[in-house]
Amino acid sequence: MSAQVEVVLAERGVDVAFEVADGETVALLGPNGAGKSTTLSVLGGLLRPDAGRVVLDGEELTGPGRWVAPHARRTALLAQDPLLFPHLSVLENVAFGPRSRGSGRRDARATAEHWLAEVDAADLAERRPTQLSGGQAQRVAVARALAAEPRLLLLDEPMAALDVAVAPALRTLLRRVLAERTTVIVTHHVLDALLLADRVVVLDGGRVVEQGTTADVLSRPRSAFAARFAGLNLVAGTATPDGVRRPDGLVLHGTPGDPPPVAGAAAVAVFRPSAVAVHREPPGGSPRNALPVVVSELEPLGDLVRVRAGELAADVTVASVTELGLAPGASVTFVVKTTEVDVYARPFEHR
Amino acid sequence: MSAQVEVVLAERGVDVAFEVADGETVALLGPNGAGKSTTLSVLGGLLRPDAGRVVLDGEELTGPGRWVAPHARRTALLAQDPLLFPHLSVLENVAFGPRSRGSGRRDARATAEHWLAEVDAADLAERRPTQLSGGQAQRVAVARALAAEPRLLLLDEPMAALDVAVAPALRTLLRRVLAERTTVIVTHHVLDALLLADRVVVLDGGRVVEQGTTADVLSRPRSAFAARFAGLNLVAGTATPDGVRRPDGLVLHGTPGDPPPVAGAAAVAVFRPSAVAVHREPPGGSPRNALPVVVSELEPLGDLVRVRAGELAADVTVASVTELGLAPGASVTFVVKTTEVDVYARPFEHR
Amino acid sequence: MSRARHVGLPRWLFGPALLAGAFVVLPVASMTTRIALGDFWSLVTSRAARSALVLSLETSSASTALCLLLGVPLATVLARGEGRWLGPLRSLVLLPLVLPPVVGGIALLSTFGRQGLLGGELEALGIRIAFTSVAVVLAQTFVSLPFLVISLEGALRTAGERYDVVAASLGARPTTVLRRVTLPLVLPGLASGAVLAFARSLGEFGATITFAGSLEGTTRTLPLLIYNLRVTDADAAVAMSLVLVAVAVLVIGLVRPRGAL
Amino acid sequence: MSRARHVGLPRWLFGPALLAGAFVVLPVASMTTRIALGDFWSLVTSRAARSALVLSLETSSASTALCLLLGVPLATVLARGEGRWLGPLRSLVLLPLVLPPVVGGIALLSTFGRQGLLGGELEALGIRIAFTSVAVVLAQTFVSLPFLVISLEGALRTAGERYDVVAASLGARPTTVLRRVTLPLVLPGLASGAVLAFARSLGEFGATITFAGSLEGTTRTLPLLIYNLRVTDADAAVAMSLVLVAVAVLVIGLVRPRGAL
Amino acid sequence: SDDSSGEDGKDRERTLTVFAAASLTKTFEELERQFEDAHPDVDVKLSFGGSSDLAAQIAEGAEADVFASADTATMDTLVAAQLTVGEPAEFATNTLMIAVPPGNPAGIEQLADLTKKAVRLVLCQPEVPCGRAALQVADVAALELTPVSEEESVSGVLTKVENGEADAGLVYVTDVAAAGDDLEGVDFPEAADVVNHYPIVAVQDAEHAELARQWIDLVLGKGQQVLRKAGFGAPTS
Ligand SMILES: Nc1ncnc2c1ncn2[C@@H]1O[C@H](COP(=O)(O)OP(=O)(O)OP(=O)(O)O)[C@@H](O)[C@H]1O
Ligand SMILES: Nc1ncnc2c1ncn2[C@@H]1O[C@H](COP(=O)(O)OP(=O)(O)OP(=O)(O)O)[C@@H](O)[C@H]1O
Ligand SMILES: [Mg+2]
Ligand SMILES: [Mg+2]
Repeated sequence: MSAQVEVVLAERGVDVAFEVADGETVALLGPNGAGKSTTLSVLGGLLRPDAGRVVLDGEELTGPGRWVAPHARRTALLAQDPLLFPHLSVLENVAFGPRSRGSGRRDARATAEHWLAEVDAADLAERRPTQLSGGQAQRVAVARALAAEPRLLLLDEPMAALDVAVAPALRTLLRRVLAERTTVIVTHHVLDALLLADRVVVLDGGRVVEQGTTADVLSRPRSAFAARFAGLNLVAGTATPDGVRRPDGLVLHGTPGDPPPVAGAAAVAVFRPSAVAVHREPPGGSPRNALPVVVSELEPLGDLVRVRAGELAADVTVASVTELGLAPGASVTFVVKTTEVDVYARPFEHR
Repeated sequence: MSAQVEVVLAERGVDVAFEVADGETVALLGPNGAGKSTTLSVLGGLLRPDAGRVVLDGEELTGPGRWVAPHARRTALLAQDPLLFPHLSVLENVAFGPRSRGSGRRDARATAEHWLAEVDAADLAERRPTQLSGGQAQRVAVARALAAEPRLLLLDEPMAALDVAVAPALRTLLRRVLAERTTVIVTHHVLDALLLADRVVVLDGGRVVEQGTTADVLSRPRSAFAARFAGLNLVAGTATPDGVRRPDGLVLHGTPGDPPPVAGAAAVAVFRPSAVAVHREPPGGSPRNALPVVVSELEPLGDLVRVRAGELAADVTVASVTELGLAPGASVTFVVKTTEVDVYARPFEHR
Repeated sequence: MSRARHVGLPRWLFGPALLAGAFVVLPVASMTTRIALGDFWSLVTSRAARSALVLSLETSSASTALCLLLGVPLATVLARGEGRWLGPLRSLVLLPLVLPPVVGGIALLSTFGRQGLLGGELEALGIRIAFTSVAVVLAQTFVSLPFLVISLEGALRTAGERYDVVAASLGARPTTVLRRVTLPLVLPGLASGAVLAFARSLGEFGATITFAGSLEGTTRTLPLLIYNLRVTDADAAVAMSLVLVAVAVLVIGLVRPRGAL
Repeated sequence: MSRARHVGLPRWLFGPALLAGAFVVLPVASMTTRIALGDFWSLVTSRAARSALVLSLETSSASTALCLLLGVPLATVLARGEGRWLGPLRSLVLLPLVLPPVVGGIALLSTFGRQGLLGGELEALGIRIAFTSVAVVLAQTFVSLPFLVISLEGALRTAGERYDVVAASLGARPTTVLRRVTLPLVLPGLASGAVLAFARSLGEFGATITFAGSLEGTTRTLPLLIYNLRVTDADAAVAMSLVLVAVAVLVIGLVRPRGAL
Repeated sequence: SDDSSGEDGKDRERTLTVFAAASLTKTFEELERQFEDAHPDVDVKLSFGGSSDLAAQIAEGAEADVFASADTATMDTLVAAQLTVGEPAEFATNTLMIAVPPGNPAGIEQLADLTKKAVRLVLCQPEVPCGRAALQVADVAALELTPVSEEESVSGVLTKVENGEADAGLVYVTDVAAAGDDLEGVDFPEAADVVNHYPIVAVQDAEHAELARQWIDLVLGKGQQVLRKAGFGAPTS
């Protein structure tokens, strides 16, 4: 089931268009309020856009003068709020989709039991939703969406509220299930995008600012949000023959990536925090990039410490932190080798 | 404001007791349904326990024959569901706490504006809650709880639904704010616990299974959940003179930690995934620990790959993965040096 | 659940609440002090009383059923439907509430009566409504319908559409949504509405006597009997009213589901 | 918002909904065809009509206010309070609904009348209630109170206590919770209830004539005037009923807040 | 009842409150005009209703100056309760008549026609004066009347006949006269045997005993003409 999506909703400042190929899982990324949930609602037929169209496998579901009711779309939406039916038991909640699609009572029950077991909630089957904890409710909601066996599955932050033990298991389950399904998934976690999505679409301020295969976007992000999301540093500016010039004049030297930037056009320089060395004084001589910054935050990161300075980050050892006397407010220089910096043309402008 | 907490709620299988020192931030950790939210509800006076007591700064709030109404407790609870008042604007929502505590209209407004700015939601002030995205609502709910200026602040997953750009900022804010406040916070993210909490209390199945300073618990966990949460490997069994014997008979050799285990008593062996080497065949000779396992999952982890085998994990390079032909289902041996394994006595039994 | 949330009510609230309770209960109680218990039993068990009681229960049940049959769709359309014509319709549904019941009876006569709007058609079909028990049911339905519709519509609005939307997105067609989600969720409101309609039907007098007349066994319901008795024997009327009240409280107490109303 | 969610209603629902609408509207419409428009204006603008209309509006407004004053606390206690005595109280509040209004009037007389329960005390205080405009208001309040209480209680139950709990945990004392959270959230239900109470008061006849009598300018409200006219001039009675209906629809249309009811 | 009155009543210092049976509505309204013309400072207030309802209201303390009843039985209860001043005086009589819809579709010509199976007859319930009178007439004529409905008041009977819902009803002559073109009346001889007497009396505690007396005088004197025109019979005693 391939899908074409175009959504214009003036009131929410959303104007988005993208495609989903047959069997593909697309992750919608973006800051809070970017329009991710809005887009899913339009896909599911719960919101009528001002303009645009939704075409699923050639069939127009939403469009000028065309409107297919939600129940007739064979999409299933797991919304951000679990919204389990309070008057039905957990099992009946999960069986609701199969029943509605015409399954017999016994079949629906079997399907529901299967999916409940999959999300590790089989023992909750007879409870009422009010008797569930937040994470338990979230899991049941996931089971309910999966049990509906839709043509297009829409998942809005399915992993929110899950504990560290359940989250990997559910991720594994989703990975298995989504492999065969056409899915659009919203997430704020890089691991979910990496493991579940074939492609990502990055929204910001209601516009698509970047899209591509997951590996491409997360390793070579061209938008500030995607870089942040991937845990990479990103410096935006205009392309010079061998690097990127920031608006403040500072030039970051790097190696041109694909597509190669055209000098003078918008471009971004991307590098990993682990490639950044931290110095108290700007080092002289060698052809390296030196960025004067003020430390804003220190975050433990396993065996390392992530030193944040505004939008930029450097990963250093605990020993270096003590040695350099790093603390929020300290003025230091971030140094990165030219070979570690990739420079890309910026295809999308953040309008 | 110090707090003593004892909660017994038979219906939910919860029986929990812990203390919070003056100005301290305690993180409640535990799997879904462990009783975290339940405990917060009892602290906030929204739930009356079957037995137990809540004492805040010497004043009994809940106890046999004693009941202080929620509004008179000066606690503020940010629940798992934002539940913004739908009939009030965002600003009025945040000003609700100050107004209720007797502030004038103007003062309350100023306080509300301050906290809205702190959570980066100043531009949402005039909206209705129904016009917010999930993450925006969550931020406003955080501002509302903080604006109430409680003696004891209760936060249930305050960082859920936040995007990667806002989450660090809010974490920084909370860190600053919580430094002066007595707080109990529930979280499923290790970073929140590490950065915000002085101490952690780990719940599982309605019981306290472990507690201690954040550094202690996360570096030397004694419960399976805490180990998982900290990203560490944990093997439970009975103590031998120089290690831990698993129920299946396999012995893991290690160095005794503090408190040292008594031979024959319950003990745990803990080691980092990065200390684990992966071999296709069990290596002979040297005095190392070798655990035969079946790979269940591979997860990218920055430059490394985390190889999961059931409860255990090993971090290896991408090159090794290719070289060893690792894939889910492969039988391999996890090898870890004795010096990397810490053995602790297990103070709490998972009842 | 006994350990439910405890927000607590303002203390002063109990003052006016008690006053309100007293204002309703006191008159009924003080009325009872007027009658002698001796006559009470013979009165209440008389043939006329029994036949009126049975008729009242039968017709009220029938009219409640009819109210549900007509009112549930109407309330749903009013609460969930779209269209400019819904506003006026909503006001019009209130008509039977304001109309003095006797005038309501006249209105029914001018529609279903022999010379009424539909009278000719009905006559041709051999259907005679006036002076029959059917007329009683119609009169009761006419005055009771707004109660059901308004209670239910209010409940539907308060409940909102969130769960309906979820159900639809899981593939439930509108009828399924209505049957399995919308209505179960507003069960308390539906029950309140049905109880209100039943109570109003049980007490109905004006429209009934105007449209259906008053004949023992056929159209003389309990309120009509009470009115009959009032002229000659006020105490007897009061005694019968108490029977009416007792029956209502009993039926309502038995029928209403937990937590509803 | 025009782009609201569209779940869609089952098509067949419109059948019975339409039937229900017709069942209410048709009789009233067919009644109107009976009266000549010429007499209508002179009738409607007569002194008696105007004085009755003014009295009706005044007393109905007063009784709606009284219903709110007494009914809001009672409904809140019934919906949120705890205690075994609430069940019976809830049933008792329905009494005025089942009681034929005339009997309600008798009950009021036996409490507030000269020979009533409180008659002596009131007399001693120099207060005479029966057969004054105050009696009209009391009679209307007695019959209308259940409407407000039941609608509001239903709305309170449907809305639930979640937001009350949040407010309390933010430090709001019970009175503040009630004023700033509970009641604003059930505004649609409260408005429905008030409108129902007003409509019922406006149409009230039986209890009024029994407890307050029928004296022009003092106690003869529009329904009582209609009753009077019916003896001498049936068409005039119908014409006045239409005035009553028009007034009710108008007032309700103007008063009711958006989306409410 | 001195606190409020119609706009016309603003400059009238005294109020006379008259409680009268519903069947007297038209005639007493005419007499009100006459009385107020004669007494410019007096505002007459009329309250109509079922005789027994009005009597009950007076017993409960309603402030009436004069009470005019449609039957003697009701009046007797008031007298027995010592709420009246002096002896009630009879001021009118009334007899029954068969009321039929315009055109008399069922072709009723005499009392016996009412017993025909096809005729839908409505009566007042036996508990009220017109119902009692109907039973007496039936007794006199030795007929058994089987109504399809026993109405609570005359107006109930009138409504059903006017609407054509019923083919005939037994009501008072004056009611048929008042209904104008909406009804037709059919006389029958047996009616003369059952006469309804209308007594009037001043009520104790009357605020305006003098005015009350003047009203009663008007009804017994000049007012007789108005009553006669409306179809009432002359008093028998
Ligand atoms: N019902 C509504 N009416 C008007 N505006 C709305 C409504 N819901 C959301 N918005 C606005 O529309 C924009 C897009 O919201 P949306 O819910 O799609 O964001 P999102 O990308 O899902 O964010 P999050 O990550 O916080 O869930 C936001 O600016 C939001 O404030
Ligand atoms: N209202 C309720 N009635 C009965 N049982 C409940 C209720 N709410 C929760 N429970 C049960 O009580 C236990 C503790 O629930 P609680 O909400 O405290 O868990 P939690 O630790 O907050 O979990 P999560 O991480 O999923 O939010 C769970 O087993 C849950 O199913
Ligand atoms: Mg969202
Ligand atoms: Mg929880």
